[in-house]
Amino acid sequence: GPRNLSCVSYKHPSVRGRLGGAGGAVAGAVRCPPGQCCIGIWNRSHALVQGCWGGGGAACPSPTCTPSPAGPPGGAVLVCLCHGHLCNGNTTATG
Amino acid sequence: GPRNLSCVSYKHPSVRGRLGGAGGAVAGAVRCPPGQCCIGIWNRSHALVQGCWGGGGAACPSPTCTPSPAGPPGGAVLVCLCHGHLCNGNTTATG
Amino acid sequence: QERRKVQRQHRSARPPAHCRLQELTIDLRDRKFIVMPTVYAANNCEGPCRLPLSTRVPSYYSHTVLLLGMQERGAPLQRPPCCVPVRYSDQLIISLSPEGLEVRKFPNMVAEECGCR
Amino acid sequence: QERRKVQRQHRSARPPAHCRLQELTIDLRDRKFIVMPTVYAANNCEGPCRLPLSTRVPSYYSHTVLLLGMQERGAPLQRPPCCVPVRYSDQLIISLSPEGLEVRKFPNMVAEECGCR
Repeated sequence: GPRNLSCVSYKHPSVRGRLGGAGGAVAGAVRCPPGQCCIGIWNRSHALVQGCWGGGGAACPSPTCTPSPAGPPGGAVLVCLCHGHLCNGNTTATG
Repeated sequence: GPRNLSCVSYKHPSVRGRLGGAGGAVAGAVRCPPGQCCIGIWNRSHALVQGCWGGGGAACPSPTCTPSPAGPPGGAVLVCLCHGHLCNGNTTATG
Repeated sequence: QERRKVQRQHRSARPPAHCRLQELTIDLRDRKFIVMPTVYAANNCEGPCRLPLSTRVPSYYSHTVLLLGMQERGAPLQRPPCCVPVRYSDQLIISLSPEGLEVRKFPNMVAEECGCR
Repeated sequence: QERRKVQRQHRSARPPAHCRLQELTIDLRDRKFIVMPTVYAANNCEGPCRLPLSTRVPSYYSHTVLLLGMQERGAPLQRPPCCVPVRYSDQLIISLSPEGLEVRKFPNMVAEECGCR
């Protein structure tokens, strides 16, 4: 897996809890522990959480962020995992 | 089992370690935690250890000390368990 | 309500409905260097681990719940969850060696609480 | 020397010679409220517990050694010693409820070390 990747770090005020290494509710970047991926989660209109994800068998084969639906049906949540520098900041699938 | 029995407490200088609640290498008496018995261990010529013993299923049906051989064959060690007041101080089987 | 004390049932009685502490005596008389105890109450954990654990077995972990979930959905597990001791207590052992008599406390000799792992 | 890392053998390969950590992936896609992870490396402890443990399984207790001794001498045990996780690690779970998205660390989700209990 990628080593010490940098990812966009963000948390929407509506989200409870936090990703490991992610900062507060301000946009920024974070350097991940070895082996982790970048993750981005969006709803229809805006980003919910961005940061580092994984370790222990998590895989992110794509260098770029291609969000796909996840979670409960009708929840309208899109998730991407990727391993490019700050790759979880840009996505063509959401506004 | 008996509750808060008092037993003779003694440890010969040759003995390593200690029984729970037993004092140092001086003769005396000790009050045992609930459910424990008195124990006495002797070799041919003298007492080795006296104090409280047991809990967790240990049984001492006899009120008096009747030592019987224990441990390795040829070790010449005699042990008694009993539930009478200071019962592990007196035995007719050893000098 | 589950009783958490040792179940004093006979070995021939039917096994417990859920994972729990059962009485078991271990005989140490074949270990000739041991003076005392000759037998001791080591106890053991016995009984099945089945969902839901929350109402049956006080000590359980998420890992176990997920394994049991896999099993319920028909996925075969190489090692299904097992009822094991999760807390032990010590036992004093009096032994005789050529160096003399020794009284020593051995850790993890007596099962005190059970869980599914 | 025993390797203490996860054994990355295929599930169809022969079982391990002694109790040890094996790779196991748990699928969480049927738990609809979970956004991430969809699958995670939970791992499992697999393999037999046999004497001598000292040269085979790093984590073992006196209680287990005495149970195995009983078994070797032909005394039947209601619950023979079992290979189980003795150390776990956490897993982050991202879930979606009517209250919104939540990132939460769940303890004891990943088996990290095995022992005979």
